[in-house]
This record gives sequence, C-alpha cells and structure tokens, in this order.
Amino acid sequence: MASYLIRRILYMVPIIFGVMVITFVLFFVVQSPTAMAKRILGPKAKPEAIQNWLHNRGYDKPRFINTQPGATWWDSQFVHQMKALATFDLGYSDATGESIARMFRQGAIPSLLITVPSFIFGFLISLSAALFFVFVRDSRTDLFGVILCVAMMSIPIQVYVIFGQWLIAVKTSYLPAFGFYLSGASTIKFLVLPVILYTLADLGGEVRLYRTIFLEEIHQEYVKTAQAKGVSPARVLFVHVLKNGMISIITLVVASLPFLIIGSLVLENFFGIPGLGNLTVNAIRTSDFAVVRTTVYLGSLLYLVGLLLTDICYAAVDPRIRFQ
Amino acid sequence: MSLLEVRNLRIQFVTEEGETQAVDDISFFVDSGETVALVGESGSGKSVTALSLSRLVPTPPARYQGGQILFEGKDVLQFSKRQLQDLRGGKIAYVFQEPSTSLNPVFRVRNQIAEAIHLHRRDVQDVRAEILNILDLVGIRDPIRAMEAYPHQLSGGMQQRVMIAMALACRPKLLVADEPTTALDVTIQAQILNLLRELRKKLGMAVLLITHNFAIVSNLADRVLVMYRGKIVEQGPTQEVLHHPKHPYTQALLACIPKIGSMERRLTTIDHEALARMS
Amino acid sequence: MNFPLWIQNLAIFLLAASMGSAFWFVARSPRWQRATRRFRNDKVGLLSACVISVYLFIGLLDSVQIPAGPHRDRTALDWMFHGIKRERTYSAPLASTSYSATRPQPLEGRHVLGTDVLGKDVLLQTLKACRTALIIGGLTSMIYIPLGTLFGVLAGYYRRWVDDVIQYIYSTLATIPSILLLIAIIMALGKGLPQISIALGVTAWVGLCRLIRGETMRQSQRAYVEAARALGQSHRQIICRHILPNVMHLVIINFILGFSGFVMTESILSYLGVGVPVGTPSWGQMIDSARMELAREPAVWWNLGASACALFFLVLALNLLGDALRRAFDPRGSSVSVSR
Amino acid sequence: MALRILYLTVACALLAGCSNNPHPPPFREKRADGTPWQASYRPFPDDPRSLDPQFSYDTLGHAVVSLVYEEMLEYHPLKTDPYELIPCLADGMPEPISGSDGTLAYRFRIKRGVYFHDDPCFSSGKGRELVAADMAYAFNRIADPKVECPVLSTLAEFVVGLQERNDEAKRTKSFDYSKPFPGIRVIDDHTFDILLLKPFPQLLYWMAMPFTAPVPREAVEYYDGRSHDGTIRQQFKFKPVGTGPFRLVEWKKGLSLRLIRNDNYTATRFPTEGWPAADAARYQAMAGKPIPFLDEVDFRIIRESIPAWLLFRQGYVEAAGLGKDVFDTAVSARQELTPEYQARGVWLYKDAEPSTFYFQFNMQNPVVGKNRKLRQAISAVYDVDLEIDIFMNGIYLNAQQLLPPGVYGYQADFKDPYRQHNVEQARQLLAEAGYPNGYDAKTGKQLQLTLDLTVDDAESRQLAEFEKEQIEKLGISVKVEENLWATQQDKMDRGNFQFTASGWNADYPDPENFFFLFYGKNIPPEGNNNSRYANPEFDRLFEKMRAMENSPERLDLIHRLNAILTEDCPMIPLYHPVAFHLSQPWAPRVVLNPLVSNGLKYTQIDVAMRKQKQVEWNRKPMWPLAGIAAFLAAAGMFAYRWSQRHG
Repeated sequence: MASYLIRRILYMVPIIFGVMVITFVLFFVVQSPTAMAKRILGPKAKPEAIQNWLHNRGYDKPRFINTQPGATWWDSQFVHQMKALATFDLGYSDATGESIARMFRQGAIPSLLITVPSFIFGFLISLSAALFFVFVRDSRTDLFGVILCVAMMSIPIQVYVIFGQWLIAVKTSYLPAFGFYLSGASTIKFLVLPVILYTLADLGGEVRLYRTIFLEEIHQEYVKTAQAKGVSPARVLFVHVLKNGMISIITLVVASLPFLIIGSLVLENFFGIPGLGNLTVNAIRTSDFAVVRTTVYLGSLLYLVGLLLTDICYAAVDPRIRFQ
Repeated sequence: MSLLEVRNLRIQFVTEEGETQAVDDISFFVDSGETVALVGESGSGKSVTALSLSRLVPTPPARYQGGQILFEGKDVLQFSKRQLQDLRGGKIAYVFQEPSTSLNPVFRVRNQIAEAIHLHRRDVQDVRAEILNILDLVGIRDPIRAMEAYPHQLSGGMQQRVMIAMALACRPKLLVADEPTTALDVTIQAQILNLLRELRKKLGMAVLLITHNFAIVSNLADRVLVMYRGKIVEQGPTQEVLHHPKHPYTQALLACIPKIGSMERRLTTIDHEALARMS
Repeated sequence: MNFPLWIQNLAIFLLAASMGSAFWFVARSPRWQRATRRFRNDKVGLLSACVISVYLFIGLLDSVQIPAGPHRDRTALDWMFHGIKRERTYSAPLASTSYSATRPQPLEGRHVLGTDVLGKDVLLQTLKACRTALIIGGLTSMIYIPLGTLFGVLAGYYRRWVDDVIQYIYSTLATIPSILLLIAIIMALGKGLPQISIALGVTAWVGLCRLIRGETMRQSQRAYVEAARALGQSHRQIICRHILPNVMHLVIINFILGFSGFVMTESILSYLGVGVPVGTPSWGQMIDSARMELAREPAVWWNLGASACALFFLVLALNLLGDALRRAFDPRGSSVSVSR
Repeated sequence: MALRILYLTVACALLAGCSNNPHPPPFREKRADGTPWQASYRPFPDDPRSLDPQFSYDTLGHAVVSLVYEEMLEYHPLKTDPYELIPCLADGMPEPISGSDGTLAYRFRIKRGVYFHDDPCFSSGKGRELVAADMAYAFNRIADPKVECPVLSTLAEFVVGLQERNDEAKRTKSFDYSKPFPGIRVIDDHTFDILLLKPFPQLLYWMAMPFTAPVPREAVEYYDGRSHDGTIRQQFKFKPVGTGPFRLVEWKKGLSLRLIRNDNYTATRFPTEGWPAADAARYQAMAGKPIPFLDEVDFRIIRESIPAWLLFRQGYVEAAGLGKDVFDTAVSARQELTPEYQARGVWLYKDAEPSTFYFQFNMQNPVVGKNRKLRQAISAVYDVDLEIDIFMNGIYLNAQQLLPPGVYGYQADFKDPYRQHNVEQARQLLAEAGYPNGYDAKTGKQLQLTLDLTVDDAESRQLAEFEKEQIEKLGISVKVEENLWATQQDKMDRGNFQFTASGWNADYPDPENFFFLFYGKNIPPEGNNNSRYANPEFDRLFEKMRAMENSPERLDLIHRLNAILTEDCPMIPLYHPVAFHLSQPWAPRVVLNPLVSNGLKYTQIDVAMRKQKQVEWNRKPMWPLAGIAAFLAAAGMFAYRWSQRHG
C-alpha cells in the first residue's frame, strides 16, 4: 500500500511540472506583466513607477533563460516561478499586495461553509432520489424523474441564483439577500439560501448519475441470485445494490472532495460570500494574475489529491482491490 | 400429486424489436426426489422456464400469458409477493451458470449464506455452525476460511460450491440448476456434477437440471425434457430418450455430443493441478 | 482573430454534413441497425431529435445571406423579420408603449417577446443566438472530436510509449480545473468565437480521448481484431475497418452530450466576462444581463425568459437525445463512463 | 407523525424569527453617556488596494484614507461654485513667499494640539503630536522609489529635492530617511516652507490630496508585515495611522472595513458658513459643532450593484447610487422621487461630477490620426443624447468641451460645431475625408475602424454594442476590440489602438488638470496624453496658462485651448456624469461638494428612526411558509400512500 502510494505520488511529479509550465505560459508569456503594473498603479502612473514595480516583483527578468552577460542562466522568471510554486511560496496578490497564502486561508472557511453542507445534503438527497427512481424503474414516475433531472441540469446556475435571490430575499424578506460574516449560529442565515441553491443546481446531474450507476448494478447477476434466494425487492436494492453501487459512487465523490474548498465561482459572487470562488472571480475580473495562476495551480494539486484519495478509497471500500 | 406441475405455460417477451414467444404452451412435472433434465440449445426457452417457476422472469419485458405453475398443488402465478419470497430459496432454490458474477462481490460468503438462512429458517439458533455445516456438506475443505472470504478470493469451482451451499442452506424441495457447470473448467465440472448427485441422494430433494450437454444428462437425470423454440418437443426417461430419440431435433442434438471417454481421460490427468489451485 | 461569415457557415454546414455522413457510414453495421430500430421506438428520443432539428434549421436560416440593397449581411432570418422595427429601448411583450414606469412612449410596432435595451426585438435576438450556440458547438466539435478520437484510438491501440505520451498530455490538461483553464486560455487568446471554441476544444478532448482509449483497448482484445491481425491486415486497416466503427457510437453520444455542455459553459463564460464578443447575440449574455434587468421596476423579465427557455430546451433536447442514443446502443446501460 | 409536525413548527419559527439583516452588530450599543451609538453602514464597491496615503490613487482608497488621514488643506464641504480650499491641519491658508534669491515657496503653519491616533506603534501607545518633521517625512516617502508614489514625477517637476532624492535612492538602492528633505524648510515644530522650482499655483490643490498627508514614521516602521516575537504585524498599507476623525479598526478583505471615531479629534469643526439659504435651519444646528458625529462607519463591500440596491430598499445601508436599472423605480420623469420613495422619506441628491467622458483618437494612427475630417464625421454622427437617454437615465450632461462644469474656464453656452448629431453633416464630412458612404474613394473598400474598449460586465457590453452601432450609421464598419482592463492599459501605453472611450475625473478643479491630457510633452511614456496629440501652438498656450493665477487673461487662454481641441478633434467629448444618490430618511447628506471624499465626518444619523423603518420595510409574508407546509404535507401524503401500496 505505502509503496503503491509513493509510486502514485512520484507519477504526479511530471504532471505538476506540466501544469506549472502551462500556467506560466498562459500568464507570463501571453499576458505581459507590464499591463498588470498599469492596472495596479493606475492609469496615471509614470513609467519609472512601473519599472520599479516590475523590478520589485522580479517581472523584469528574462522569461526562460537569462542570457544577459554576467548573470547566471537560471536567473529567469520561469525558474523563479517554478521554485516559488514548488516550495509553496505563493507570493503576493498583484492587486492588493496581500499574501496569497493568507487570502486562501481566509477564503477557505466561507467556501467550506457553503460547499460542505450542500455536499452532504446533495449527496443524501440525490442518493435517496436515485434509489427511489431505481426502485420504481421503468415506470411513469421513473421517466418523469429522469426528465426532471435532465431539466434541472439544463438550467444554468445563474438562473437558479437569480430566481432564488429574487424570490426568497426580495419578495419575502426571510433571509439576507446578500452578505456574510462569521458569528456563530447566526452565520446560518447567510448560508441557507446559497446552500439550497448550490444543492439544487447540482441535484439533477447527481441523481441521474447515481441512478445510472444503480441501474447498472440492478442488471448484474448477483441481483438475480438474491431474488432467487427470496430476498425482498427493497432489501435487494437497499442492501445488495446499494453496497455495490456505493463503491462507484464513493470513489467518484471522494475525487470531488478536495474541490469543495474552491467553492462556487458564480454563487459566492452573487451572495457576496468571501470564499475562494469569489476570490477567483474577482481576480479574473481585475486581472490579478498572481491570484489566478495560484488558483489554477492549487486547483490542479487538489485534483491530484482527489485522484489519490480515490485510490485509497477504492482500496478501503472494495474488497476486490488490494494493493500488491 | 407431483411436487411441481407446469400446465400449458405461455410466456411472451415484448421488446422494442417485437414480440417473442419464449415459452409456448409447455406442460411437465417434477416429482419429489426426482432429477429431471431440461435440454435444449441456447435461446430455446429453457432458462426462462426455469426462472419462471418462482416468477423470477422480470415483467416487463416478459408477460405470463397463461397456464399454471402448480408447486405442491398451489399455483405460483397466483402467489402474493410475500408468498413468492417464501417460495424462492425456501422451497425452490437456484444455482446459476456463472458463479463469479452470481455471488455478490462485496459480501463475505458467510453473510450471503446467512442471509438465506435468516430469510427462511428462523428456527436456526447457531447460524455460524449451520453455515460451517453446509460448507462442509458441499465439500469445501477449509470452511472457516472460505466463510470469511470474499467471492473473488475463491476459485471458480469453490464459488460454485458456495452457490450450491447457499441454495441448500434452506433445505429446498426443488433445486433448479441452470447450467451449473458451463462456466467452469472441464475438470471442475465433473466434481460439481458428482457433488450434485451426492447431495440429491443425501438430501432427497428434486433437481431440475437445465443444460445443453447430454453427457451430463446421462449421468444425472432420471427423466429428460427436450425443448426447442419454446416448446417441449420430447420427454421421457433418460435412457429411452438418449437411445431412441423420436423428434428430429433431439436426434440432431445427440449427434453433437462430444465423446464421453475422451473427456474423462483429460479429467483424470488434470485433476491434481486443479485441486492444488483450489487449496 | 475573427473569421468571416462563410467560414462560420462552413462550421455549421460541416457539422450537419459530418453528422449525417457519420450516421450513413456506420449505419450499415448490424449494431447500428439494431440501435436505429430501438431508437425509432423511443418517443422521447425522437421528440428531442425533432426539437434539435428545429434549432438547426433556425441556425441555417440565419446563415444564409440575402444580399439585398444596403443591408449587406442580412440573413434569411433577418429578412423574415424585416417588417419589425427597431425601438429606442426596452418594451414589454406585445406592449404598445415603450417600457418605463414613468416615461412611456409610443412604439414603432408590436414585438411578440418585447425588445431589449437597444430596442432590438428579443424574439429575433433569441433566434439569432441559436446560430451562435451552434457555431460554438460546431467549431468546438470540429476541434475536439478529431483530436480526442485520434489520440484515443492511437493510445488505446498502440499502447506502450504512444499511450504514455498521450496519457501524460491529457492527465496534465485534466489536472487543471477545466473552467479555470478555459478562462486562462481565453484571457490569453482574447475574446471571439474561434478563441472560445479553441479553448473549449482544448479542454473537452481530454474526456473523449480517455473514453475512446478505454473502448479501443477493450475492442483490441476482442477476437475479431486478433483474427484480423492474424490475417495480416495492417494497423491502419484494423483501426479504420474494425476499431473506428466500433467506437463511433461513443463519439456521437459524447458529441451530443458535450454539445449541451458547451452551450451551458458559454453562459458561465459570459457571466465571468470572457464570453462571446460584443454584438454577437448569445443566450449566455442575455441571461447575464438579466440580473440587472430583473431588478428594474417593473422587472424586465422577457429577456431572461426567452433566452433561458431557448437554452433550456436545446440543452434538454440534447441531453435526452444523448440518453436515448445511449439506450439504443446499450439497452442495459452498461457504460456509465459516457455520462461523466 | 406528531414529531414531524413539531419539527416543522420549529423550523418555521426559526425561519420567521431570523432577521435578514446582513450586518454584524455594531461595536457598542450605547455611548459612554448613554445616548445611542451611531453606527453607519455604507455600501462599498470593492476592497481598496492600499491605504498608504502616498501610494493610493483610486477613489476607493481615498474614501478610506481621507477619513483616517488629513492634509494641510481641504475643500469646503458646502461650496461648489467655485470650489474653495480651506485649512485643515494648517493653521490658516499658506502664504506664498518669494525669497530675495528669487526662490519660490509657500509657508504653512500647523495647528497645535493635533495628535496621531493612539496606536501600539508609538512607544507610549498614545498618539504623538503632529510636527513639521512629519511633513518632511511624507515628502521623503513620495521620493522613495519603494513607496511607488504615482504622482512623483508630476510633483518632482515643481518641488525642490524630490527628483534628486529619488535619483539618489535609485543609485544607492536604499533610501536614507535620516537625511532631511531638501524641499521642506522646517522653521519650527509648527511651521515649514515648501520650496518650489518654478511657479506652481496648483500646489495648494495637491496639499489637499492624500499624497501629502503627514504620516508618522513610527507607524511605517512598526507595521512592516514581518513577524515579531511570533506575531505577524500587518503591512503599513493595510494599517493606516493618521490624524483623521476615524480610526480603522477592522478590515476583512472582501467583506468590510470598520472604522470608529477618533475621540481625540480636534483639528476641524463643522463649517460656520457656506450653506444654501434654503436649508439654513438644518446647517445652523450643526455649525461650529465638534465633529465627527458618527461613532462607527462600516463600509460593507458589495461588488454587485443589485444586492447593494436590495440592501438599501431593506434599509440596511444608508446610501445608494442609482444605477440605470433601478433608476426608474425611484425617480420619475421629472427627475423627482417616485411617490413610493417620497412616502419612504428618502432623500435624493444630484451631483454633477467634475469629470468628462470622451472618445479619443490615436493621433499617430495613419487612418484616424491624419484625417481630421474623418474624426469630425464620427463626432457628428454620434447621438450622445440617445446614449444618455438609454444608459444614463437621461441625466448626464451632454458634453461640448473637455472641461466639466465647475472647473475654471468652463463655457456653459459653448457648442461644438461638429458634435450636434447631424447625420447629413457627418456624411458630408466623411465624403470630404475621402470615404464617401463609408467606402474608400481610392480602393473602393469599406472603411473598417477598431474601437478598443474595456468590456467586463453586462452593462459595458451593451454600451459597447450601442457605440458600435452609432458609428456604423456612417456606413463604415466598426470592430469592437474587447480588452481586459490590463490589456487596454497596455494598448494605451504603446499607442496600439485606433480610437477608444476614455474619461478623466478631476484631481483638482483646475483646467490644467484636463488640458495636460493633450500636452505634447505628456505623450506616453512621459505622461497621460494617450491621444498622442502634439500641437506646438497648443503646447505653448498650455505652458503659459499653467503657470498663471486665475485672471481674465488666463480665461482667454483657456478658451483658445478649447477652440484648438474642438477644431482638431483628437477627442470627442461625450458627457459629464451626473450621479443621482439616495440617502435614507435617517441619514440626510450634509456635504454638497463632490470633490470632498471625507464627507462622513460631517454626517449623522437618527438611530431610532432607522430601527423603526427597518422593521417596517422587512415584514415577512406568511404565504411562503404556508406554501412550504403545503408542499411538505403533500409529499408526506404521497410517501404515506406510496408506502401503503408497496408494502
């Protein structure tokens, strides 16, 4: 097990390197830091100020290889970026000069407060709904359910948010239309609406996916065996099929766990929740490349963590898989 | 009264591609303690017949169009869900073709057998002892280890023994073995067939053996039913059908039998190896 | 980078033509015939196909130019709407005065779905956006389907180092969260339909490639491929005659489901400010504008209503069609992988 | 079943009981004397980038900086025509002095008894008194390359020593703060002179801008963003320490900035004159009173305009700008409040801003730069009134010149002959320009122009589409190039564009601050002349006008400058913004001058009225609860019957 994991982690090293190269090319070669400097210092800034800004951040160095006389060849933006990312020195926001590590630490909590409950509710609801539809499979209810799921998937998340905000926050005054602060139990009032909407927006897809997974299990031979044993349809579904289906589902779900921390791009911005999603959208809007590329990089790392978790999870829940 | 009597059973399949008459007006019976073989090529409707005995054929796409399935004199087609669940496993038990997929991969062998016992034999006090007992009965040498194993940790022959153990766990009156050896190595096939024969003697249950293999039939069956395109085209005592087939289909089928002798020779040569793999 | 109209039209045409010919090409195999038979009995699938045809038809209408008089780039669709006048600004559906609680002014004409901020007919804008959606879907498909299929088949067939290289490329791309990669690419390339399509294509081929690679590996181990190999057929022949036709259905299902994904993604991109360029009608932008418009008093709902409905029905139909095709090819639903 | 009903009731009660107030509670409920604590909640569009007064150069930064820091001078909060500077930290207006050696200088006296905020950066924890050395330190900071002061080069042209100190620091790669700043002559602790290189009447305006705010050296050195004894101190730019009426006590990024009253504040009081006669009673009550009135200012960061408006409607923020989408809700055709908002008691304010928006051409571009008639044609075809009507609620002022109203030299009755939306004239001009009907007379090809814009949201997108369509009325084709903000800036710098939309907001109300945008020596990278307009005649007049005090002669020069710009058309003036603002009934606005960014120090609110209105405006209807209950009941029924059927 340990050696397997080490091998997996080693395998990720070239991938991380690839990600770093891609982000570097996208953010440094194609977009010039000079434009960024203008953005930060304001349109009225003088060229010296810009040169100064670039110099202070090392953006005036050559891109890949330093060919200037007297300089070491690795004294370049690329090498410095690689080094910084590899050592988790996330640097400072181009826009505010704040420590990115600190921004991410602060943003993670609100994001998790939205995503974790949505994830739990969403998971439970979709699991039950999927089991229900599988239980009544091939009936009118099932067909209706599938169409409903697809319909829910076909609505962009913005429409959910626009409608939810309008209905609950504007028309009824039950919940705050906007805003967020951490303060014990009363934080909940800010979470209710985003959590509901986030759950709803993902529900259709999840139910449909879980339903497909369970349906596939339903056609397995062992289901026939169980029926022939005299096991009731409910027990067949909720014990035999559920346990088998859960293997696929849990591994899928585990892979998405690390992403909970990123939060929701659209939702957080609409509700003014200062999470990582909001941070990212804002960075995109203000061309804060330091933050955007860190998000890309961290997102990639999270994905790889997800893959690793999936492997571990498989080993944990599927008796058929044992690491050699 | 026969243990099982099927009268004029008709089953139709309705799919997007049209309707198929899977079982077309068949009648037969199985007496207590008797072994009956249902023979036919694939697609002849024999599996559907077997499954329909406890209404395991899913509806839709299947449709029971008519006839009766009398088990101990009661019509299975009129059973409630509750009665059906008692019938299945409790009275009629099944052994399927492919043991590797027919066992639930994520439950231990113990749990799978225990489930059957819990469902039909509430009176059993020591379930664990009973499981060991049954596993021993089907010839598993290290029942304690097998009990705690997951199906994939067992060899094909062992898996099929577990299937049989599971079927026998509730002392059924009728064991329906749906091509129980097709998926197995030739060497294991013989072992499983021997096991079935012994068990039938020991437990005195009736066996309905579904197969396309006449070699098995001649070894095991008292009577033979030959099925072709959903109809029973010939039936009678085994020796009579084998040696004096009346229906041309039966004659054609018999012509395809592999030489029994050669099979047995190979069987003896590979036996040790297979045993070694099993333990 | 902005392609002239005829190239965009070509995208739509190629889209329709390639779909048609792909069907025709593979429809002879028994597997496809079985699937066609099953599909014919699938009411939901047929209905979805009809809905999609309507969208395609509208897209085509808006691609045919009728150069008449001073209006050089007027399409057939514009021509059909030519009687409808331009207003100053918002007006409600079928209203006779312009939208305003306090300053209503008489309108030039009646508009079934009202007008938008610039006084354009919302119905026409909604219909014109079909073409934008089709072009995004079409151009993207032209990029990602050949890429994904080719690399998938190569990786799955040749294995060894080819597989390693291709796997490395797509693992790396898949590792970057796709929405961020999309935004980064568009930020780097600039705005525009082709750029969006390239970005979408770069992120979308990964999924297809992985799917095709898996299926190719499965097919390569089948007896008929072994047999072909034994008969001394070249790799190219085996790939073209045996492997490709047997993975084609996955490509088509993936294409249809992917298409709906692209249309949805466009709306998110518009929200993030990296959507289609100014002056290109698109549902995503209409939905994005709706946030502000909905807060007006009285609310301007028709923009959101029209665009969200148009988007909704297309995506719904595509999803249902994809499902129906999957059912047709695989009645017992044993390939979960397609749905991810 | 009974349990389920109980749950439902509890859930409903919770839902009904919970407030939709999105703000955290104020720091205190009551003041020390028992009167209500005045906490004001203000919508704030985004985090400021920096609160370092010498660095910050954006409206958001200034909004906070000007409450925490103060400068020698400030604008009179009530006078707008003309704008008037009054002393703030200075004890009286500065006197210009000319030395016998021909040097130019201004002498400032600092008020006595002005203290910095109490802060751990001072050894005693108590704020120290402000002295002249702090001003020298502030100017040293302007010169320090590490501070990145954006106006350094502008000031360096006039103030003695800035350039040298900057060059020296660049040479030695470190800045020696122990050396006195040569441009400031400290007479005593409360008197200093600023020495000038050449006449610079605009200096007084600069002395009212945050760049020249005195900064305590202790704070800059204390807040270094590094770890000391295990605790990380903040960076100075996030932890301002000034002499102003408020102290920043909490800044949660993306959420809020919270300031509370500086109890030691004595520098200024409410003005005793200058208010409009119509509102005399209200102002008289405040005249001469100590300020600030508020105990707490809570800037709530709300990036989207819709939520900000919703919160205003619900009574949870004190002020709101009127965006185009909500304009009709609150303002009627006669530009008055609608009955609903009149009934609410809301205040409406109309602020003409000292800004101009315009199209600007790249004069170095071979197509538009060399073709004056083409530029004039575009000017003539553009329907600014329609744009104002659709996008600016019809309230912006149609601009005919570069200078906005209120700035010295503005000509109220001036009409730009090429800016009258005359399509016939436009076609005529276009034909004369060599493109009859939009087609090149020589090659027969349609003229295609590229308009570079920053497009980042729905509104800017709609506006871009409008602008494109307007110019295309000429028969030419316009391609809108949508840029990210940074890309747009980059193009401006490199001159890599044909024409673009732009705007300028007055730093100070002097025509110099507008005309320098077209001064030939200000062509990038030297300055902000993004049009790259170079006209020797214009430059000569500009230089002359710049050094003059206001006089009829100067006025004449300004008019001539304006005439040159109008004829040459390097830019097309579009409009001067007029912002409509609403204030809640309990928080009427006091300040009338749009140049004043520290208006909150004059503001007060009626807490009791706010409480009452908030309840009134947030009544919760019962129908959604009934709906939810009905839905749950139906679902329960269904589940029950279904379970009955399926055993």
